[in-house]
Amino acid sequence: MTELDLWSMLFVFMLATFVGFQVIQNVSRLLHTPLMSLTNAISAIAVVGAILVTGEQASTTATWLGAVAVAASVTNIVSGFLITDRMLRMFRERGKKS
Amino acid sequence: MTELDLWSMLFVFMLATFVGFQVIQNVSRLLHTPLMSLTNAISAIAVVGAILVTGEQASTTATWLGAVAVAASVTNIVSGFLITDRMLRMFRERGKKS
Amino acid sequence: MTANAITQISYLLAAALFVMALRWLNHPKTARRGVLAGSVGMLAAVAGTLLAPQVMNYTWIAAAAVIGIVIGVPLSWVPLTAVPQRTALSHAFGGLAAGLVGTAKYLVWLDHGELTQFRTGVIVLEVLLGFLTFTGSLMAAGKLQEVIPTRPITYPNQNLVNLSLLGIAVVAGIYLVFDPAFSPAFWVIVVLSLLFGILLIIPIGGADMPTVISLLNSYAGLSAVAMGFVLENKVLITAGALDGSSGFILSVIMCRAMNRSFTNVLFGAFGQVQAGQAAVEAKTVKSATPEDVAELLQTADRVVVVPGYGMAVAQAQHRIREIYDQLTKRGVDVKFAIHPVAGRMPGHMNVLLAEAEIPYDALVEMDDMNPEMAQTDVCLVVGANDVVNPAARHDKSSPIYGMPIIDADRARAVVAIKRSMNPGFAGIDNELYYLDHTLMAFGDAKQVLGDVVKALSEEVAAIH
Amino acid sequence: MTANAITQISYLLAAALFVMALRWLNHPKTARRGVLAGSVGMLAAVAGTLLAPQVMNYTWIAAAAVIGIVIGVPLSWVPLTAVPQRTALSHAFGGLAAGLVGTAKYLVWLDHGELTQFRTGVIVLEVLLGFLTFTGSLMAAGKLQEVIPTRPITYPNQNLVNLSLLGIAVVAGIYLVFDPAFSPAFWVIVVLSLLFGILLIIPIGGADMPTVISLLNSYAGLSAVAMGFVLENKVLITAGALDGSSGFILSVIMCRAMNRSFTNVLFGAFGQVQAGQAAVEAKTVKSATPEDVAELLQTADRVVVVPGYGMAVAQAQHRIREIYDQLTKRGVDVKFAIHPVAGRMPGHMNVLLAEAEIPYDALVEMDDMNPEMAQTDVCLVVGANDVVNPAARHDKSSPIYGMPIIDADRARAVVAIKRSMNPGFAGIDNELYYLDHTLMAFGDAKQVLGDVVKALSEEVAAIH
Ligand SMILES: NC(=O)c1ccc[n+]([C@@H]2O[C@H](COP(=O)([O-])OP(=O)(O)OC[C@H]3O[C@@H](n4cnc5c(N)ncnc54)[C@H](OP(=O)(O)O)[C@@H]3O)[C@@H](O)[C@H]2O)c1
Ligand SMILES: NC(=O)c1ccc[n+]([C@@H]2O[C@H](COP(=O)([O-])OP(=O)(O)OC[C@H]3O[C@@H](n4cnc5c(N)ncnc54)[C@H](OP(=O)(O)O)[C@@H]3O)[C@@H](O)[C@H]2O)c1
Repeated sequence: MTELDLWSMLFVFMLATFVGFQVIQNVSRLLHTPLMSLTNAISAIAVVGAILVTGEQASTTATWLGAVAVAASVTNIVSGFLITDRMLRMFRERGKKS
Repeated sequence: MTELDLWSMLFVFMLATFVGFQVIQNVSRLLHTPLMSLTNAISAIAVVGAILVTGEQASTTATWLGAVAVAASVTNIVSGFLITDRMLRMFRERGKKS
Repeated sequence: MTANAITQISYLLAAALFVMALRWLNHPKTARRGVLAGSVGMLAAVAGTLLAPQVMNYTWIAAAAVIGIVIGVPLSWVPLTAVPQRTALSHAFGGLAAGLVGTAKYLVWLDHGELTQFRTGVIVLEVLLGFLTFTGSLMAAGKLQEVIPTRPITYPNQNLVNLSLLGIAVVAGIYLVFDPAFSPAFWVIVVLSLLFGILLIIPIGGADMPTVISLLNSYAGLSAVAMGFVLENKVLITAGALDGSSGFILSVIMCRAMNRSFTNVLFGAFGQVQAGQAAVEAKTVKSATPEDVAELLQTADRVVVVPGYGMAVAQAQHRIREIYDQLTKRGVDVKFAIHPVAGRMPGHMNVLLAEAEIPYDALVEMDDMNPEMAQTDVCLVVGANDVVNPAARHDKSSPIYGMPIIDADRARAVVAIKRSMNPGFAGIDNELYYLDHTLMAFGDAKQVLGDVVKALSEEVAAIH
Repeated sequence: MTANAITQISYLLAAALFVMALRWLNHPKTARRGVLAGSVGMLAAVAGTLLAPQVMNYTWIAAAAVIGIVIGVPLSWVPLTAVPQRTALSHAFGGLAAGLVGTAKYLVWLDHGELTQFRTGVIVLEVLLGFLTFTGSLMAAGKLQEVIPTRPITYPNQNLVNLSLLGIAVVAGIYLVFDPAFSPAFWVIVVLSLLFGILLIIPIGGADMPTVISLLNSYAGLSAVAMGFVLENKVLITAGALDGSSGFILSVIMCRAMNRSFTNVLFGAFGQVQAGQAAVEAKTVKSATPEDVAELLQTADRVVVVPGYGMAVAQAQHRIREIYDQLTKRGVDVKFAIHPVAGRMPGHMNVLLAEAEIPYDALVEMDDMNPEMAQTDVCLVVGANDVVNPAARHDKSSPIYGMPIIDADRARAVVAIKRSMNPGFAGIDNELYYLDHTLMAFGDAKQVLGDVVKALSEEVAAIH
């Protein structure tokens, strides 16, 4: 990989971490449990890597490992988003008063 | 420039913009004037480009243009940071009460 | 070129949508939009990847995806009490995926002789974090599900052993960077990180698992970041960093609210203290019947309910909802005081109460509620213990001294519902129960509250 | 390699420090640390760049830097009233730098035949934004310094002319992307953007300049971003993006607080309205002497001071400070209500009052102060007008209707200090001055307040 690209990746990492800290600190305390399951689903972005490895079919072992990784990630994606939404649907605002 | 690098630059831009919006929204209203002069000084980072162009000495014109750019940016850096600090030195907290 | 461009655009879009998803979680009103944004982003990223030129065969992918869906959908139906386990489990999956991809990449590049030092270095990181998270999270899930003994399993100079294992793995890693082709070193790392994940968790008490899974959450994020460096993929780095910071911040919040340090959580074998201190000296408490409680509640103007872990265990939130309705019908002002670490995971109480359809604007954070406690007629403590233990305010010798608490004791009258005089998570006695203006209603929270509701409704019946 | 690595690390460090610098501006306590972080970051970036292999000769750079310092240091001594001009001026420099670097790069790559389409495209953007910002900011500075007529200079179908000019520039740019070597198109762009910058600003009233410079601020940022794309330099992109978002947010805040739209600011030729409406119908006002004011103030328990642009013009902040001291000495509770757009730039009032060493925790934001207005004995309005105009609350026909204001009229008594009955920035009459409980103290704010101070201190003398 080009030297230059290492540095741009470090930049992305640094900035993304800043964004992460700021964004998470603003998450309502009410929603910390949904937050856990949502970040969970998001970090299942690992599926991207898994797909690439599986799709390349460089070697049988690689493909196998990749396929398992795909299955694992997809599980996280599906369950993560579904359960988060399920939890959030329960949060209702009171009509009036208080 | 490598195709890939264009995309990493777009990533950096996108993330930096997010950071910017969040960070600026948290700046105390008290300090909006200093904020203007500080961001001013920071955007004088253009000096980096100016230095590169001047230092390369690819052609006389380029060097000249670069030199002027360096002068302009350095002006911003110096005056920007100095005046911001001057303003901020004035903000004092009250001993006690209220 | 164009294919690649599309892929890259989809990644850019996905990253932006992930950030927005988390931003929208800052308020329940916009939260569901956040989930939508997140899933759209994920779809975009997946679609973009499938279009990438490297991907030549889809059958395996499709098959694996189907399996994933088949496992994933039911996993999203778990009862809310099982959410911590589910979270731990999915960290395990995440770690596994990272580890496997890293391994696959290592093998492929090894064949093709494309292992640069940089690549090897980041692969080592990815594999280490990935597999460590995998076994560690499995352990955590096991303890939370109580299929594994929840008490800390300790043995002489445990930390020494663990650290030396980690040390060996690191050495192997460094060696591998200088001689990437020496695959034995790689397998050593794999095995050690799997082992290390287990050994790291077993000495930690089951009740500390929430903090642990938050930490594992950030490890999972970091392993995704490492994968991003391996595959030079920026959306992986971004999403991983978001996940990493989230896990980190949550565990910090928990530690702070329990006023304990990371090291204490990770190496303190805290659960033992619990076991140790469970003995309680005999002091006198006033106990009350559900009828007394009902009586007390409906004569009050302001009632504050403090839910705790016990409410979760008893699944008593729906009874609480009924009481809330009964009292508000009578014009009593009912609020809920939520402690940041009430229950066993951050936001635990909020989700349960929301499940019982209690409006979220009746849920008040500790810091906003405490000032109003003195003007409260009745504070109803439902299965909460440590989070209302006044010792945290004044008793320097107490293990929870300094932990911020809900000042239940400052209310005019306190009603505490629990099954016994047993201590809570921290394993210490709670003087709140012995105060003159405190009534204890012993029994399972669901049971007791059910009787209270009955008493209240009979009241109504009587009136008409 | 190593040299490049050092450069890259310095850039990474610089970017992180810039973010921290802005974060620390979230509280006056940490703000100065922010400046430190920013300057250290800048030093790191500069040092790193000087080490970069491309940089072969230092004499020119050194010479230029010296010149920059020689101009920059004095520029930082300007009186606070001139801060807007200075800001505009430095945007001009920033834009100039971006434009020149873009031009230089174009020429160099043209010689070496290294002009890719992408490079040309981003250079066009950089040059366009850069030079536009350059002349535009110069105009703005000129209007603020009043060396250029501040009234909007308009001529028939002006916007049409401007837009068509911009159109030509864009067309030229697009053409250039397809035929990068066709330099005439490049020069057309340069000239047009310089011209466009001027034409864009002259039709805008001087009083709108603060909003304009904030917008130019974000243009300057964007031009730095474009430069970053040209030079493939990520710290440029980051810093530029930070600057861009800051400028954008500030102008949005201003527009919202003035409750006007961008288009209205940019194409509304607002200043004219001002000229048009300056005529005031004759209603009766109660006027008061400084002595009356002094009397009123010291009999009060709670006094709220509402400073406005007039205080800045009169430089009356030090007198206000003396009154603040006198009254607090007497145990009167004195607060300052700060409107987000009081004065002529965001935070204008805060800086001036801070200059007079008034503690910043006595400065209260509009939204926090309004609820307390009804319990206020005396509201002292010093050279503020639009920001206390009740018409904004109820008079749908008023141009400022809907603009959030400080409810000075709700105080038990109001004292307004201004020189005449002339309107303020918005050019409209202010019914506040005609209320029964409003006293007008006519004259230059510094003058009047000086007399009030005298009266107050004589009081003290009299007592002893
Ligand atoms: N929220 C988090 O993220 C988190 C993470 C890690 C640790 N923690 C810790 O967990 C604790 C939370 O405090 P807490 O007050 O919510 O809970 P707690 O201190 O653990 O006390 C729970 C109480 O509920 C009672 N209980 C259990 N089952 C019950 C049932 N079926 N019916 C009625 N009562 C029942 C228990 O008393 P009986 O046995 O007598 O019924 C126990 O005293 C804190 O110490 C916190 O540090 C929290
Ligand atoms: N802050 C920003 O960022 C910003 C940006 C753009 C526009 N604006 C606009 O500026 C206005 C600010 O409102 P404002 O109430 O602060 O100011 P204003 O509405 O412009 O009124 C200023 C008043 O001060 C008086 N004055 C001028 N010189 C004086 C002196 N030497 N001594 C005493 N009084 C003097 C003037 O009356 P006399 O002539 O009778 O003395 C005038 O009525 C708003 O309309 C806002 O929208 C603000």
